[in-house]
Amino acid sequence: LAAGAPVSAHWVADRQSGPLLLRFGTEEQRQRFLPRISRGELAFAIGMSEPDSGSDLASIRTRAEKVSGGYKVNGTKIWTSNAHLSEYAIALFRTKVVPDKKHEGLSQFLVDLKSPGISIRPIIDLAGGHHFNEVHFQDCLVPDDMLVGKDGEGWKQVTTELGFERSGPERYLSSLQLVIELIREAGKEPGERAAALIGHFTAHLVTLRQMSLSIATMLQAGQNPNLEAAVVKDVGTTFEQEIPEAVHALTGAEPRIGSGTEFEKTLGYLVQHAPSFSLRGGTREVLRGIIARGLGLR
Amino acid sequence: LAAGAPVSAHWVADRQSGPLLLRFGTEEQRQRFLPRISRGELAFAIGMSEPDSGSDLASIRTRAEKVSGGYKVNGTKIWTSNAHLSEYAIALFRTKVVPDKKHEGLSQFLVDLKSPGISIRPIIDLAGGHHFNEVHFQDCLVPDDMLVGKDGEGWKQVTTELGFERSGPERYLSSLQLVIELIREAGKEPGERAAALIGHFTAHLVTLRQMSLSIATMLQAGQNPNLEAAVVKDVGTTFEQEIPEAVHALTGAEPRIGSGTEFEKTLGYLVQHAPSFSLRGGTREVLRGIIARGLGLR
Amino acid sequence: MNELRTILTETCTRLFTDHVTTAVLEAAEKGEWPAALWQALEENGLTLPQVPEARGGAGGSWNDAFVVLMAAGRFAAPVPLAETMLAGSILAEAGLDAPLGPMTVAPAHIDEGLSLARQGSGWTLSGRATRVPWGARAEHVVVVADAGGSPMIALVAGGHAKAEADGSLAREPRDTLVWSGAPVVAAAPLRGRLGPRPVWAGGALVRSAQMAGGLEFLLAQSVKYVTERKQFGRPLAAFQAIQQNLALLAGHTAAAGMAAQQAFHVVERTGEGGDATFEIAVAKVRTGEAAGLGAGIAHQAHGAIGFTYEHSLHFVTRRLWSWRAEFGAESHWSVALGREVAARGAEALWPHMVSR
Amino acid sequence: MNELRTILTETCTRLFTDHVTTAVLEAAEKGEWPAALWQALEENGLTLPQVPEARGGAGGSWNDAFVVLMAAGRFAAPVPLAETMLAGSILAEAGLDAPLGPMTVAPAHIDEGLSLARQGSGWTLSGRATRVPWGARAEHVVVVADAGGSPMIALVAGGHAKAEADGSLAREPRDTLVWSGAPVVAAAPLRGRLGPRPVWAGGALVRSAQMAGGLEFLLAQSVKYVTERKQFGRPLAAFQAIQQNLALLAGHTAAAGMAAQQAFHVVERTGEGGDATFEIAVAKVRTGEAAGLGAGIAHQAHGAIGFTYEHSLHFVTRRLWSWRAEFGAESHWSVALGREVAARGAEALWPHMVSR
Repeated sequence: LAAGAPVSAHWVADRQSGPLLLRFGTEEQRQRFLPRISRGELAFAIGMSEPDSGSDLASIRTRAEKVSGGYKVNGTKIWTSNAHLSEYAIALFRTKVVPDKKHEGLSQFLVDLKSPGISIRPIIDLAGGHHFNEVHFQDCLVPDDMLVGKDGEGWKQVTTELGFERSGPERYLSSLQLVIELIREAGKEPGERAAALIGHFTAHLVTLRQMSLSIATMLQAGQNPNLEAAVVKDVGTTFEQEIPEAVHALTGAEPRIGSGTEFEKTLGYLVQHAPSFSLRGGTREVLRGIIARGLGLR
Repeated sequence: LAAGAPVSAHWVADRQSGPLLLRFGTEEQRQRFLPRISRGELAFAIGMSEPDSGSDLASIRTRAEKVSGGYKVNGTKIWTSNAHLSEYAIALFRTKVVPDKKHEGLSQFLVDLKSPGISIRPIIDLAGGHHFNEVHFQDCLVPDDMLVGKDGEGWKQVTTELGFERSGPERYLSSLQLVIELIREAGKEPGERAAALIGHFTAHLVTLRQMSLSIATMLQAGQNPNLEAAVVKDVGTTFEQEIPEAVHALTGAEPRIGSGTEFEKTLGYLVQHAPSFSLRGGTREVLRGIIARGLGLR
Repeated sequence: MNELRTILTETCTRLFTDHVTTAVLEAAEKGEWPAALWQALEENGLTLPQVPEARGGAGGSWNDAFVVLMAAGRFAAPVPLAETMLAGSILAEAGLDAPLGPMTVAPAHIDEGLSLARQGSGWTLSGRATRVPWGARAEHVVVVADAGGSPMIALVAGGHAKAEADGSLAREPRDTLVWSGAPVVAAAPLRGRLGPRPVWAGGALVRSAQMAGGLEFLLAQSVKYVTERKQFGRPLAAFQAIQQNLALLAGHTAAAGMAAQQAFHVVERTGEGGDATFEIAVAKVRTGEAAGLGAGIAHQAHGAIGFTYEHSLHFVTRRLWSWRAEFGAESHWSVALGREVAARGAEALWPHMVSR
Repeated sequence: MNELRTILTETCTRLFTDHVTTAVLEAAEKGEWPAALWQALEENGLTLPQVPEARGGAGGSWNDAFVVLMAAGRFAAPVPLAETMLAGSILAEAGLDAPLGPMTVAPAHIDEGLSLARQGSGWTLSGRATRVPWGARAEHVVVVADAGGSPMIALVAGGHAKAEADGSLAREPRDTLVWSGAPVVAAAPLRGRLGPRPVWAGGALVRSAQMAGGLEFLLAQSVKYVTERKQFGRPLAAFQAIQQNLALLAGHTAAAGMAAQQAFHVVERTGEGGDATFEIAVAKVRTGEAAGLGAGIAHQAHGAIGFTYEHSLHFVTRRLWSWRAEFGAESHWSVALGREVAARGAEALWPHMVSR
């Protein structure tokens, strides 16, 4: 995390591709992609959401129809992060329609974004940034060797991915820069009011970091801490979204773009991006639903 | 409101009896009760809830069966405020069972609590106080002239009552004493941290008072501001429940009983009673449900 | 709300519906002046509703001003309507006539100062003011400035200041203006119902109305969205969590509207020498808090779609985030309010509230 | 959590289930000492788990102490278990032996002081300490006291102080003790891993574990209640609003447990001269916040029934409200933590977090 610069927005950062391929990829896929991923040369766009899916990620309508040598893809993905900057995407398509069982018949693919039949349209966010895209597939052929894992097991694979997505440190890092700027602003000998807020933030950050580490430990031990990861994500997102509000309440600083101090600009960046924090990896309602299920309430 | 003393807990304060009788009472009932009510000599216990009803106030099972000269009542009311101190109760009974229409067939009665067939059992609250009771009716005869309004129209009458209940100033007065103690504690020249909190509280209190006044104006104009009253109650209760938490966060004071400063004792009283604030006149979920319906969401 | 006010609301709604389209909002963010919108506002006498007719206004009340500003906030109208109203009032209270055309006020920061110097029978203005709303675009600027130890109100024509362009989160102009002996059109000693700091207090007042209006938009827009949008096979509105959140938003919206309305009401009621600072502080604190929480709820209800530039939600939420910080954020006004309340003493809290 | 710790948790759960019944809790509030509970704790070596065997303890680790205190918090065990553990540790760290029986620590307030005076080869204790947990009931009190400018640890037997009974919100004893030249059993210079203020920091530490346990109870109890209780024709658990609230409670519970566990872990890892104040501050702040919010959510989920004395919820919630205020509330520790972080500088925040 480069100090002094607002962190860049990654809704669905590409921390998934490596673990995914390690876990579900063919030997050939690993050899082809992992070295470039680990050198940081290759990033993947992530294509999960569709225009009408919202939080209901399994309601996927983009079809991948089995044809000779591969799959013929038709449909539209939205919120595809960095598709305009990436060579490949990891995408979830419907390979089989199973009536009333939307979680079945989905499969994961690696997609070469330069393939014929793909068109990419930018989505500009409210702050004027371009991180996301709508990706349209028309009779796009994806070769057989780009299927990841098993045909029809896509949902199971994806929920594992979401586990990673939900526990990662970007859960609390996006707003860390504002806390740092606040400390700088408050100076070495802050008043009681500023000190109390800095202490509050620190207590939460330290605890979130420990919670993330414990999920990582569980993952490394081969466990599948989906519930725990959802808890960490919910706690982290809720905290993160409180940060700009609490900082404003303390300082009354104006959130700025373009001009102003680093503090004001970081506040401006985060105020505008905070609404997106709870969208990455599932909305707050969906996450809390997962937790409630884990508690036995549903 | 006597300054210096914690306000007493009235979940369902008796501000309902007067307006209710004015609106729905017979001429005879008004002449019999209103003078004593207005002189403050007569208070009514309120008997709405039943052991299994919770927030679902209409799920009433206590039966009032029409017999010669009156109604024979059997069943149990719970959370009956001050039944041990009151001469009469206002109670909602089921006079007719209409399958699948729980809101129909309910009627309101005035009940002489010294009637044969009534037994009263105290409910001690978590702070050790006794404000509520379980009232058991066994073949208790309530005379015809104690029916309030029309047989079967009880639910409609009660929701009007709840409108009053939801908009009254006790919505924000219960915690006012703690704000006053906080101001005393902070002194005439408070630090920035205390001043900010006092200002925040003041802004909310002033606004809530205006909102309550506007409901009162609507009521006086003969309107039925049920939705607006639910909004005021929800805003008021949410604010009120935040007060002890915010005061503790600022001062770190220990909530006390029996010993300690007025400030600590008021905090102790309110910390223990705050959970009950959102129960009076409907839980938070129920209130927000009413608001959501008013918004057209359900 | 009486009948006249209902009519005024309807007039505003119609006007803004016609003139504040998404295209107009997007163009304004690129620096284009919505001339048709401004012209319509002036033609309908909506730019100076509460300024006496004798001073160039519409001769209405501050309660009318509240209605117009609520509507302007609801539509995120990209013009200095609030600033013009405020400028006109400050002039009128000081006994000066208000000109036509868009105006603004300065300094917008409590710790900045300007000064007047005598030149012949008139005055010249010098000093630097940052973050002046629509500073470079306004045809006149009304300033509070020091004239040898006495505060005065002065009117200067636009174009006499060196302007550096700057902007708000909502990409509205917030320019730095530097005057060096600029000619003053008219000047008079500071007085009037907005008290000793009319730009600061009046700025907080008008922003509270705009925020209350913005919140009404958020609520209406969120209700509309969740009613239309389906997820997991049913409308979002059917989810209890969504319902509960929007009920909370409705509460903040109602509270913000009440707080702002009351402040305007007391300003109207208060004659010269009166003081509505208490209610203005209440309004700025309460609407500012509601704005922050409300924007969060509205964005949460809208999910990803509300995060796109294409969706119009952000035209309002970005303004709310700016407005709450301008002319004193909650942190400023709550400390001031808390100190005032504390100085009066614990026992005076309730009596004072009831006496207002 | 490793296997040994799972066994320890199970032992504690069994013991507390047997001995901390509603009748025991109610009797304790009336002043009755739960002798059987205390005896069972001592017999199982649970009163001094982390004190070395050579000093009279069970020879386990602070991680074990955490497990025992979590369980005690979960059951609202009405005995000075946390205080005894802390007292034993403070003695052991200073090189003194821990006696059997319930102990407590003093002074419990950071701004109170006690003093030691020489008498022959020994010492006598004088001074006044308020709000001492179980002050009149403890068989020994471990104090930090000033001996002519040097801080010392001293052990005094119960009964040598003039005691005024006082209590907490949970009706646990919080007595005022006044010593006037009371005989000291043993004394040694203050030292050890709990730093220069072992009662204050150690008190915050043990309370954080108790609160984390209390939150676990609230979560389990709330889940149980909403699953069993029906309203509007379906279990409360079926309402999305209830689900969302309990999910939030689960988050606070997990965070509190993690924060407290980490503090004990660092205290264990830290040898003498080390400093776990940073983690203790984090734990007290995080668990205290969670306690306040968690108690609110649990009471909301329980509705009216949770407000009755008959229901056991309040045995835990009243303790949580007291514990968060004792040995420094969030306001105290967050200011201390914030000042420490600020003094280290903005750029050091993350490196410092990662280095711990």
